[in-house]
Amino acid sequence: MIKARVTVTLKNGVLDPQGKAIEGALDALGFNGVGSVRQGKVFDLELDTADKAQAEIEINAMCEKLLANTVIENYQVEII
Amino acid sequence: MIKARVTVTLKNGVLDPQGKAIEGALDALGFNGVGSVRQGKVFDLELDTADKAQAEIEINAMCEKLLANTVIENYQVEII
Amino acid sequence: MKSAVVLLPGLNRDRDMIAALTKIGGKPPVTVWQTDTEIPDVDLIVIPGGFSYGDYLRCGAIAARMPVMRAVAEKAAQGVKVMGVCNGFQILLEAGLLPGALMRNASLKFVCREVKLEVANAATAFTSGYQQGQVIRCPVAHHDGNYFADTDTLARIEGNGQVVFRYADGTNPNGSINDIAGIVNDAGNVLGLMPHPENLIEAAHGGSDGRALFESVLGVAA
Amino acid sequence: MTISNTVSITDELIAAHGLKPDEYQRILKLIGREPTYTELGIFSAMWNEHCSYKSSKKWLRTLPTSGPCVIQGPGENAGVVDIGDGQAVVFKMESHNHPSYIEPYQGAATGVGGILRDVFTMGARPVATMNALRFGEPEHAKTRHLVSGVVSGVGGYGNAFGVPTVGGEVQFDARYNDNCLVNAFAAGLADADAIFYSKAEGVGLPVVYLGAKTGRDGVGGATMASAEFDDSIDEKRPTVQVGDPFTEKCLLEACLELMASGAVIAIQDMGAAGLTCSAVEMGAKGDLGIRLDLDKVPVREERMSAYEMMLSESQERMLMVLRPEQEKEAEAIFHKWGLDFAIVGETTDDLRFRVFHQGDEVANLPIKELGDEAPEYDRPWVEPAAPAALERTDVPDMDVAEALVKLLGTPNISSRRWVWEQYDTLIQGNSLQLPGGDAGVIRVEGHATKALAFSSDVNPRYCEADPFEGGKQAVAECWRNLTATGALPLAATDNLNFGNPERPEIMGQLVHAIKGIGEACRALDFPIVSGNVSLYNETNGQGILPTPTIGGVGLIDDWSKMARVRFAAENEEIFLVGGPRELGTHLGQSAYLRDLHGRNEGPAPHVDLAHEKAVGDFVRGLIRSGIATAVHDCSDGGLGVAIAEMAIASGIGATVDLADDCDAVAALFGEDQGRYVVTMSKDSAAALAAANGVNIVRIGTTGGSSLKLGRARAIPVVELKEAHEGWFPTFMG
Ligand SMILES: Nc1ncnc2c1ncn2[C@@H]1O[C@H](COP(=O)(O)OP(=O)(O)O)[C@@H](O)[C@H]1O
Ligand SMILES: [Mg+2]
Repeated sequence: MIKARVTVTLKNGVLDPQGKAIEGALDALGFNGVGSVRQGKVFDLELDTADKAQAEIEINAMCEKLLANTVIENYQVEII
Repeated sequence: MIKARVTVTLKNGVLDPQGKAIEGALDALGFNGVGSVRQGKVFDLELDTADKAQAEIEINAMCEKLLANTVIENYQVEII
Repeated sequence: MKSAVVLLPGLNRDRDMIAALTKIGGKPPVTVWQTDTEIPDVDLIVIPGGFSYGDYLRCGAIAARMPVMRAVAEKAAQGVKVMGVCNGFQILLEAGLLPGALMRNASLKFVCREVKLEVANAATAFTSGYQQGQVIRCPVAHHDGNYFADTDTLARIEGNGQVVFRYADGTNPNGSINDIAGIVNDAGNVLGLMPHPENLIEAAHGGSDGRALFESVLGVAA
Repeated sequence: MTISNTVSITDELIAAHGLKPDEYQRILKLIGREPTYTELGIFSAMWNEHCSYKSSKKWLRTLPTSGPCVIQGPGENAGVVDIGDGQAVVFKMESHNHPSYIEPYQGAATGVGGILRDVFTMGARPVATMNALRFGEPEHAKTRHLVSGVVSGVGGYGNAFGVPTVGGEVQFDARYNDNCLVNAFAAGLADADAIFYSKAEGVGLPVVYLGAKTGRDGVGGATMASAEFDDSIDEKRPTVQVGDPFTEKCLLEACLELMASGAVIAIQDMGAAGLTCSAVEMGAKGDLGIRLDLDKVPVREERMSAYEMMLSESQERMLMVLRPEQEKEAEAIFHKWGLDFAIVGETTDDLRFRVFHQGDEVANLPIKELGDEAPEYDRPWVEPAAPAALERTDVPDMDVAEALVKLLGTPNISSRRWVWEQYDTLIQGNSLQLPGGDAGVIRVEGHATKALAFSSDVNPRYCEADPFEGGKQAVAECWRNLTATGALPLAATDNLNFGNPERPEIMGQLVHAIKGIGEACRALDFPIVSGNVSLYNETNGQGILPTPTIGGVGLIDDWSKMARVRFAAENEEIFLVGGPRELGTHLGQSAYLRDLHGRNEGPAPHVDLAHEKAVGDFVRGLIRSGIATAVHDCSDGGLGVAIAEMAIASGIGATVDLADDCDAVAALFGEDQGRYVVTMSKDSAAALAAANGVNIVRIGTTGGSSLKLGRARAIPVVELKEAHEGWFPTFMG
């Protein structure tokens, strides 16, 4: 079994309402000096295979097809 | 300026309807052999400080107070 | 005119939409299910609102990749009219049939209220029953209706008159860029909009400003 | 490797299951041996307050539960009431208080999910929900967090499921600081001859598990719901359940499809103490035994023990008894909707509840006795002390214009728009009156003129001052709110939220509130058809305000004649119907005294039920005959607030004439019961005939852009509106 973590983040320049709201909230809670917050997603996957290289190819395909919206998001795959 | 990434994941045993739906969708798209998917969040922060140790303390406090729902989530802080 | 409504698990304004199409068009639409690979011969395909697949991952993301959406894309390419409302709009974006993306509302909250819409382009198959620039009432009910497109895309759709509805009179409920509430594709046969015209079509709804949209696209006289 | 199902039964373990020593003795006597660990869990679930109603049963039996329109009273998943034309409305209210305090979003969400399931389990498609919420004082450190989480949780679930929220309540009081209340109501429509029940019938039939997989969610949850909070609350956290409205929506569609196929003999949703309660109830009601094979239960976590499976409160699950010949058809429907379907047992004729896991019998209990022999207590109670009388001279006077503007902007009277705009109030396309009026109204789909009205009410401050009058008042106010739309109130559900019943003064509140509710329901022909009791709502010995929430349903024959709160036009006559000659008198426990002067004093207002009925019937007649053009009852804040709300809703002002010698504060802010503000055209007013014994006073005229109360300054309607709409958004930031 292979475990992997996919991290999906918004592309630069794409508006991030959640990040903005968190900035505001942190400030209101007294955490000053937070320059910027951007929110993204992680997916922890378990794959029934032992072939790392193959797994990586598969996961990249999953990102392209489903996990990320490549119009607005970037992704990054890490086999753990 | 310090950059940090906070990763928030669901505690073990807490139901993850999103993860489950994604498992189903991956399967429907022909990605077989995906044992499990758990979805979490990442926050990329920029802090106006140079003090790493201090930043880490601050970010942990942010997690406890806002970024993570510690009733059902774990978090992990990484200074980049 | 024949219409079809796409059914996907988690959609929940399907009954509202079917009622509107039936009441205004005079006959009920056919329905197609997520696994159907073919869509009957119709003039209009509607994807209603709701929370397909729970809106998990991203709104509309999973739905957009179901077999029925491939069939919808083929029909759209043939020029059949396609309309996505709310979740249907999100699905059309995720399926690449419309440009841009819908992000979480700026307030981060679900919002259900009546807004004002300006008909920004009355020359489409969907809006011919309205006057150019007419301001109508329409309810919204969504969590992710904050339209976003990169600068080039935005310039293009604005330049082409692809923006069909805009929130008017300061009623933008979600932070949408340029107050965009609904857009069509390049060819003008695919419409996506966040507001719910199907919930404002009769006296019981307290108004019928949404009717003209259905009358236009179904080709029935007002 | 097998999973251990054996744990030795110690006194500590028994206590940790919330079982008292004498209750444990009762178990020993009943089964004649020491229970297994799984059996102990089963008993703790079946015998806790939440499932057994052991402290309240004696008193609940005194409530009126039948009537000409009642098809099914308490005892099933929800009450069923005939609305004519072969249709029935199915409804219930239930609390999710403790879970919402621990995790507000998921607690509230799963509360909504649970009540929706109760309704569609009976074969009804949900058509309306309400939510009655009570939070600590606004200044309390946790309040905002709770409000924000609970409201988004209620919306998150209901909006995705696809049912309109048509009403509710939000109140703040320091007595809920450590114990918020989340009471969720749901109603559905069904054909009166196609209601489904939990009673199993037939031996050797498959018991089928449907819906989501079982995890460790909420193991011990039902026990928690009945345990008093203390400072060790953190340790109870991992029992949080997560809701999945998507699965529930699929479950709804699959269940309704399956029911239509004729395959369902009995159905029961898995709520508190999931598999245990549902299986026992299906068997016991049908005089049958049930045999479960836990190896067949769909699980989503590894190595789950029998104990955990029997007590899991994973959401979105159902148990059914099916006709064996339609098994395949049923399975196909569930797979179409992406849901689990597993045969996990069968009905037997031995009246035993037998549970097998890994080949071992982990429980073998007498099924009837599990429910029937649950302890029942006649807990000691004391008569509540009556509050001291309040002299008029002891109530501070104030400029009434200033008082009104202030009152409209207080936490408890201001508009709840911030809340209800986060709820989908329009979905299904049948909403005729949205939140903000006296009752939410939806039309009955498929019928040209019929509509249903819904309201949820209680004034906990009145209940604290006088539980009996407060109980009556909650029923009367609910009945009045329905009436104010023109609806004929049909029946109600009650959600009794109280502190620790082992304290005689709390038990006294419960007993008196139930007596008051019963008396009012009898007088108003408003039977209780379902309900829920939530006790032990206290923290470190401080109980909540006694809060018996009443959720009512009424029927409107012709919605085109329905009344609304907003003034219909300028230059109409305004009447106070059902008030005393002085318009208002009672300032004890009023919002005026409490929210403007910080004093919770005096007796609660008295409800004269005969008067209530006469006035309500008269007002309903005015509405139904088309004479009344706008109607609003007087509740918190009295006549002044009622008129202001009518002006705000319409943007039309009014002039209210007050006699020079009138006690304006009492007239405008007194909270006398059984009063309605009614407007009508001048012509109708001239022809208005007095009804037997109902006092009707002309108090003014609509029109203009300000509200003028006697000689006080004219208040622009926009100023009223700003005060009313401003508080909530400002508070939530
Ligand atoms: N949590 C809520 N959800 C939806 N509607 C609500 C909620 N709380 C209050 N409302 C609505 O706000 C209005 C005012 O509430 P309330 O003051 O309790 O009414 P009343 O005094 O008529 O009982 C009602 O229409 C009620 O349904
Ligand atoms: Mg009212």
